[in-house]
Amino acid sequence: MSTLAPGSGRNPDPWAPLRTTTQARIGLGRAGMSLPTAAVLELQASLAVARDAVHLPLDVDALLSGLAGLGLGTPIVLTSQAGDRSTYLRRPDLGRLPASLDGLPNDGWDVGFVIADGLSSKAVAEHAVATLRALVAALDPELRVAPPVVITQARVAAGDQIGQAMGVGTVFVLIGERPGLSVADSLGVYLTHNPIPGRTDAERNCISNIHPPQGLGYAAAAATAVNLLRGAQELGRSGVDLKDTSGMGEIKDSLD
Amino acid sequence: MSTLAPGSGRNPDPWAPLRTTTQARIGLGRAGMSLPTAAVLELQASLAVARDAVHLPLDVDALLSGLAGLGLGTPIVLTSQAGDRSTYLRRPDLGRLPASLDGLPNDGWDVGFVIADGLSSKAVAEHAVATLRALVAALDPELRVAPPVVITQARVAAGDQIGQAMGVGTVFVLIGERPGLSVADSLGVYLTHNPIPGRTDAERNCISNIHPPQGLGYAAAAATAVNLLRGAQELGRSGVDLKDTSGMGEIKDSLD
Amino acid sequence: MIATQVVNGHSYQFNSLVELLGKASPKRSGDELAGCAASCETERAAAQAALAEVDLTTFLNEAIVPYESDEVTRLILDSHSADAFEPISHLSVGGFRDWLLEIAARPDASTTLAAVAPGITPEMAAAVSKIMRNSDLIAVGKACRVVTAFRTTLGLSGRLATRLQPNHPTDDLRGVAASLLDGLLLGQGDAVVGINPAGDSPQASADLLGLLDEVRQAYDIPMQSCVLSHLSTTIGLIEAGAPVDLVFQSIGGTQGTNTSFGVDLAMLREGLAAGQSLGRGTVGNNVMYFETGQGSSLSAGANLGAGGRPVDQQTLEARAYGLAREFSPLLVNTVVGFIGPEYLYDGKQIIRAGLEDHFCGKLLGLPMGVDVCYTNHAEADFDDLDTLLTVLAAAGVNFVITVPGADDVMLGYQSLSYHDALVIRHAMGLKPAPEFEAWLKRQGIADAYGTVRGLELGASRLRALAGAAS
Amino acid sequence: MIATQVVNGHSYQFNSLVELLGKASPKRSGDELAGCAASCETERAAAQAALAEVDLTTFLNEAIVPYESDEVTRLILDSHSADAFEPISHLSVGGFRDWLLEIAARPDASTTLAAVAPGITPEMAAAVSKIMRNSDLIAVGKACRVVTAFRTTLGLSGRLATRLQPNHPTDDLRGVAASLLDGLLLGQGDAVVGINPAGDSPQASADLLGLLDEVRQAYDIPMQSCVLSHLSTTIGLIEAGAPVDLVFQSIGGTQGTNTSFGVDLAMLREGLAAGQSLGRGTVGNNVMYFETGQGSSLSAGANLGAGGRPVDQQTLEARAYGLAREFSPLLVNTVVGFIGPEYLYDGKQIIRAGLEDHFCGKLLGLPMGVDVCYTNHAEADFDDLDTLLTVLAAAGVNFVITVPGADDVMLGYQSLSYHDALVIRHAMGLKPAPEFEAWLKRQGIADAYGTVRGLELGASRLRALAGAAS
Ligand code: B12
Ligand code: B12
Repeated sequence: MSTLAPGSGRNPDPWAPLRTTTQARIGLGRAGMSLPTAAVLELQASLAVARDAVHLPLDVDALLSGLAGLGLGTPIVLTSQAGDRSTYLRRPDLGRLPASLDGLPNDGWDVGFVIADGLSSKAVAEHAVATLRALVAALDPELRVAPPVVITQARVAAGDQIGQAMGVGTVFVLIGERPGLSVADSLGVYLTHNPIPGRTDAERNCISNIHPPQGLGYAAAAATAVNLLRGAQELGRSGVDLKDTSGMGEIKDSLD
Repeated sequence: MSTLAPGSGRNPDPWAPLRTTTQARIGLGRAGMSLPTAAVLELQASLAVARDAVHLPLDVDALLSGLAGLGLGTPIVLTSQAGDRSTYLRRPDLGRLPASLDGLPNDGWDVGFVIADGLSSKAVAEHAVATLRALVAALDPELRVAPPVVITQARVAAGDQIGQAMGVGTVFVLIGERPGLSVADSLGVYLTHNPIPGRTDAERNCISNIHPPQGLGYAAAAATAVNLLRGAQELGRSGVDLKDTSGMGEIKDSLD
Repeated sequence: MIATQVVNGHSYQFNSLVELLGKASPKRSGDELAGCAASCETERAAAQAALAEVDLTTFLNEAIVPYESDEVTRLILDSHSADAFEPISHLSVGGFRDWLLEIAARPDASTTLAAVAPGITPEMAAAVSKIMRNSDLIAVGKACRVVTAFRTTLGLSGRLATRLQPNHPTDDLRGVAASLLDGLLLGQGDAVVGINPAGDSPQASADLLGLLDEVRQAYDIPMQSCVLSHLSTTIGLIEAGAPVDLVFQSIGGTQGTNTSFGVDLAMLREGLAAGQSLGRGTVGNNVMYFETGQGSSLSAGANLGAGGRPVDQQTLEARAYGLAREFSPLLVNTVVGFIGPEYLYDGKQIIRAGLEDHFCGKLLGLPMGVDVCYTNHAEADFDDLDTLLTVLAAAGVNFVITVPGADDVMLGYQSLSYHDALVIRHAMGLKPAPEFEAWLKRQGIADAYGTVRGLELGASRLRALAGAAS
Repeated sequence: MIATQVVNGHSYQFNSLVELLGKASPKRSGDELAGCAASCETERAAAQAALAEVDLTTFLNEAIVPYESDEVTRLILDSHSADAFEPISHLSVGGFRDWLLEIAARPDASTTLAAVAPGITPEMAAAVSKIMRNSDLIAVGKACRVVTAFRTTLGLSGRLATRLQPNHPTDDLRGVAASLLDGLLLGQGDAVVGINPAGDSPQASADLLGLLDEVRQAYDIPMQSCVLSHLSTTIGLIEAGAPVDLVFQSIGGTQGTNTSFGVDLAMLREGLAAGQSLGRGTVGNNVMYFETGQGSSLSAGANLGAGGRPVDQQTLEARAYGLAREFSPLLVNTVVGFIGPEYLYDGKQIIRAGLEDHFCGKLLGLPMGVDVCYTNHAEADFDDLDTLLTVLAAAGVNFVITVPGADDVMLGYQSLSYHDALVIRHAMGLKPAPEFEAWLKRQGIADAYGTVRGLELGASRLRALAGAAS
């Protein structure tokens, strides 16, 4: 019957080789016009899991021990003004404000790293330390790096407050992107040059979908980040005017 | 323009005389196929009011002073096991159970009256005392009547528990029916003969929509109630086998 | 039956079919109240996956409500057609969903689905609905056409009928006539003109029946009427010679629910026979009108099934359809948002339940209509009604209930307005029942294309109708 | 403007048009977050009644967002056509609703509505939508037809197009091609094949554009493609000679929102000119593709209007359409459930917003599509998507977004599956864009009646497409 999900019949599934190229749910077959039962049930189960992922709290202790090995100094732990998860989801404004900035060191560092749970603590748990390690390795060793800040129930813009308070030149916010059905552990890195409260998203750059092996790899993300950092320092600002020029100049070639 | 609500134009509204016969929203006019704006806005406002009516708590003190004048003895005040309105709405099972039956007098009365807020405290506030007065006036004076019981956050079946505990032969539950958009103060009277927990609705009778002047009048309701009471006492039970025979026997005549 | 299913590393176990059906149900307040709902979305997903693997034959062998103690179960199982079941007998619940959608996409869907209907039990219908999304319920619901007739023909493709519901708090004849007139001028009433009498007096019901019959004859309207008294009253009225077109009763999915409603199978058979004996239909003789609605069994404390476990309200609702189909009704109406938030909490739950009920009823071969409605103690509003009406029209619902200005002044709830029916018919290109459409054209209420545009009071000779009643 | 309205004995006062619009809005989390929502349903009903009495001309005299400080306001007011406005200039907001519904019921509705569109400001559209129920939004939305064209013709009556969205977390060309192939075999892509690039590198975008153009030419597909990079990137790519069909940008309803997106009116004009200069369209030359969505202005802290008061998110959304129409876009897509629960809390709010956005956009003369979608942090599920898709199809939406298996693996949200589009097209009798339909028939993906039934991978020569990209 043509309603069977591919692969469950006797013939080899012709979509199998294509499925190695993407996590997208391709070649699901059809039941009449609709998704077959197997696909629907699987979606339903993934949905339940993804919804749970949103609410999973970040294991800060585990993260701290991971960070300890990076030699960046003692991490500082903050929370945002969104007291709990349900407030966090409904009040992005509070997620942008650290509960307190008291006692943050300020030492005119070139670069600062902020690690925020965002919408997926899983992304942070699985990829933040490795991404940071790659970043540190790729950075110009001359640059002075602030001790990392971990902040929970936080949004991207929390980095502006922290960056200003610590006096860093460029802040990188590593944050959990909202979980999807296939990918619940995707990390984003947002770069803001001269962070100050009130910066718009047009004044930042973004490296998204870091979750190897299927998503962007750590080294590739770090290379782009460092490229953007250099550009921002030259341009004196980050944002839309700053492009990820990896491979740039060859566009014309590739178009021929 | 044909979209104007009737009556707002220059011509007299031809629906006006018909509107005196019913509270139903008839002759509203049309905007294309749809209800005209005036009608939609009015519905929207009525909806807000009706929704509020559900949540309005019963003014028990005012009710008690109204009852005082009926000469039925000192009213007893109970609450159901549904602690608040939101629980009441979600837990009809708890609304059927008095929080406590301790200390209820039991004296083998013929008739007992239970007054319950139900879904409209407004109905009780406006019509319970008058209905009860009419009932008492219509009752055979030989019958022994128990002191009235007032119970809040209650359902119809709470009368079974109370009736049994007090040892009444037939219990009348006067209860606020759910509020509609036009009628937010409609009272229902439910009669149960030999009330004991576990009685089904098939074993009760109902007199509904008491809210003069538009709904059923007190005297008419009382006449039916007394008629049903007599029938129940003869039949030895209330419920579907017991009919409101007002005018009965003349059916054939009226059909000719 | 014991089933285990692993989702996201957690293993969930389901010890009975009753438990599995409950936990596989989409979230709804009534099941939470009954204590049979899944505890979280992951458990629900696991239950759905486990349910999909259950063979349809299981439902013939494991009764959800015991055969011994429940006459509805006995009716369902005793009347099951093994022949009709044959084409789907090898399928699991999951395979059944695929099969239904596959069939629904074919041009001859309606015939195929009608042929298997007697082989489908209510529990199978309920089970498969639990793993179907709203769009599945729409696609298959639309593919099932169920046609019935009395003085109008209902359920034809491209048609949407309405019950005109001119209720009045004191059954005042002039007031009822006024609401009736308003509805007729707006093209309503092709499914039935049906009045819920406020009182329980047979006399009052007889008077209402007399009014409706008079109007019908005076204006030569191809319509059927109904006064929704208790069945016992209606049987008495038929004996007394009242002009009864349709025999109404509320029914539920267990014997206990029906006991609480004061009826049983024997009495329903008696009602059917009484109704049919009158032979008042012209284009058909389907005489029964049933109303149902999720939650009534739990409300009556009659919702327990095998092993004394609570059965979910949607399965019980489907069982009410299993009972209804014994009587070849003209109309089955699920009053989906009517009872209150304890069974269907908000607009979302009402919309889902409306689509489920329509789908299950149609699949079982019933002429389903829906009372698209809500009460003021539920979390719903007119937007939810609009949405539900639209998805039901897409799903090919046979009829809906309409009242003046969306407000029933006697039953205390909001249903569709007469206007709402015009809007959806226009938006989706749907027409009234053919006999009624012809009458509406003659009255100038519908235009030459059959589009009901309504008529002003002053422009219609029908206006005498309301006066006539005084 | 000061208005007072009494409901149920309470008197409510509204001190400005901005306040009135906010309080008249159906309940939604974003307005509560912004602090402009009504405090209770009674206040909301009062605000709606007061808003209904406001004359449409008021919106020409009182700017919601100051003219001096906002270039979107300047564009809206400076481009307002007094001639087109004339037929409705005497109406209040309430009268405007009646007028719209009256017109919508007429056969020539589309022409009449198109003629007044340049006379309607976004604020008028938003205002009237606030006193319209879902069914009104459907009826009038359906009556407005907006037709645009590039290589396909979109927005024709009886058609529903889709954006095929084959995103990939690393912009891998083979992975994108695989998703593209899946979608084409299921008849998707007649609105656009549009990829959101995961990265910001112009090179990656150029590679994706190259892939899509190659496929289009190799299989002679009447389709347009788009890589949804930032406008600045796209302009650069056009200069570099990349095969750009459509010029994309996210836009918002205030100058500040657009600043936060890194664009302004001048840059958008530059983008339009660059896109049009290529002359790549065959059946038309609408080259712009915009995305919008309620909540973006508040998210950017750019939601304040006259008197420094927060403007409700739906009015701001309508203003984004006011900006869009300056550029005669091929497509405007409101990504209605995309951002999250802080702006649209649950399925109900998403459904309502989807209908509002579609209505306002269409009324203003835009080719509206909707991304029927939700995120996992919102209270919504697939049933809500099915419901929204059905009501939008009834409302005549131009196009919707579809992704493989309903799951976008890069953007982290659920949209419609390719299948969902087949289901609704079948249920509602809708066809793809005519040029694309003809191609689907040639490929055997649609049958002779234009019903898209899909094709197995093995049965299509298109399968080489995914290999071709490696
Ligand atoms: C809700 C409702 C129902 C629900 C009840 C389930 C539920 N959980 O609520 C359903 C849909 C199942 C129902 C069924 C019927 N109902 Co009814 N129902 C109502 C309604 C709209 C509201 C009742 C209310 O607000 N009660 C107050 C709340 C606070 O208390 P409650 O304890 O939650 O309510 C209980 C009673 O209302 C009881 N109940 C409901 N209907 C009836 C009918 C009778 C005769 C009795 C004795 C009890 C009863 O059920 C509830 C749960 O136990 C009223 C109309 C109105 N305006 O009141 C009609 C109404 C009471 N019902 C009526 C009728 C006729 C019926 C049926 C007999 C119809 C039929 N032919 O089968 C059936 C069977 C009733 C039965 N014996 O169980 C009539 C009664 C006429 C009369 N004077 O006798 C009314 C007045 C409406 C009407 N005019 O048609 N009903
Ligand atoms: C939600 C979202 C949006 C929302 C943001 C509003 C909001 N309140 O959330 C909207 C729809 C408005 C949006 C717009 C755009 N977005 Co966006 N967005 C996302 C998405 C899906 C999720 C982000 C997330 O989860 N953040 C984490 C949460 C916890 O933190 P947050 O503080 O709430 O999120 C903030 C940032 O995400 C920021 N943001 C959102 N998009 C972008 C894009 C850039 C370049 C920057 C610097 C910041 C930024 O907005 C949020 C509020 O301040 C990501 C994809 C992904 N998988 O992450 C794309 C994504 C980040 N966006 C992207 C793009 C390109 C854009 C646009 C530039 C598109 C355009 N051509 O106009 C615009 C403009 C962005 C801007 N400068 O403001 C790209 C970035 C590519 C890159 N590597 O640079 C991504 C990766 C998606 C994609 N591949 O297309 N976006």
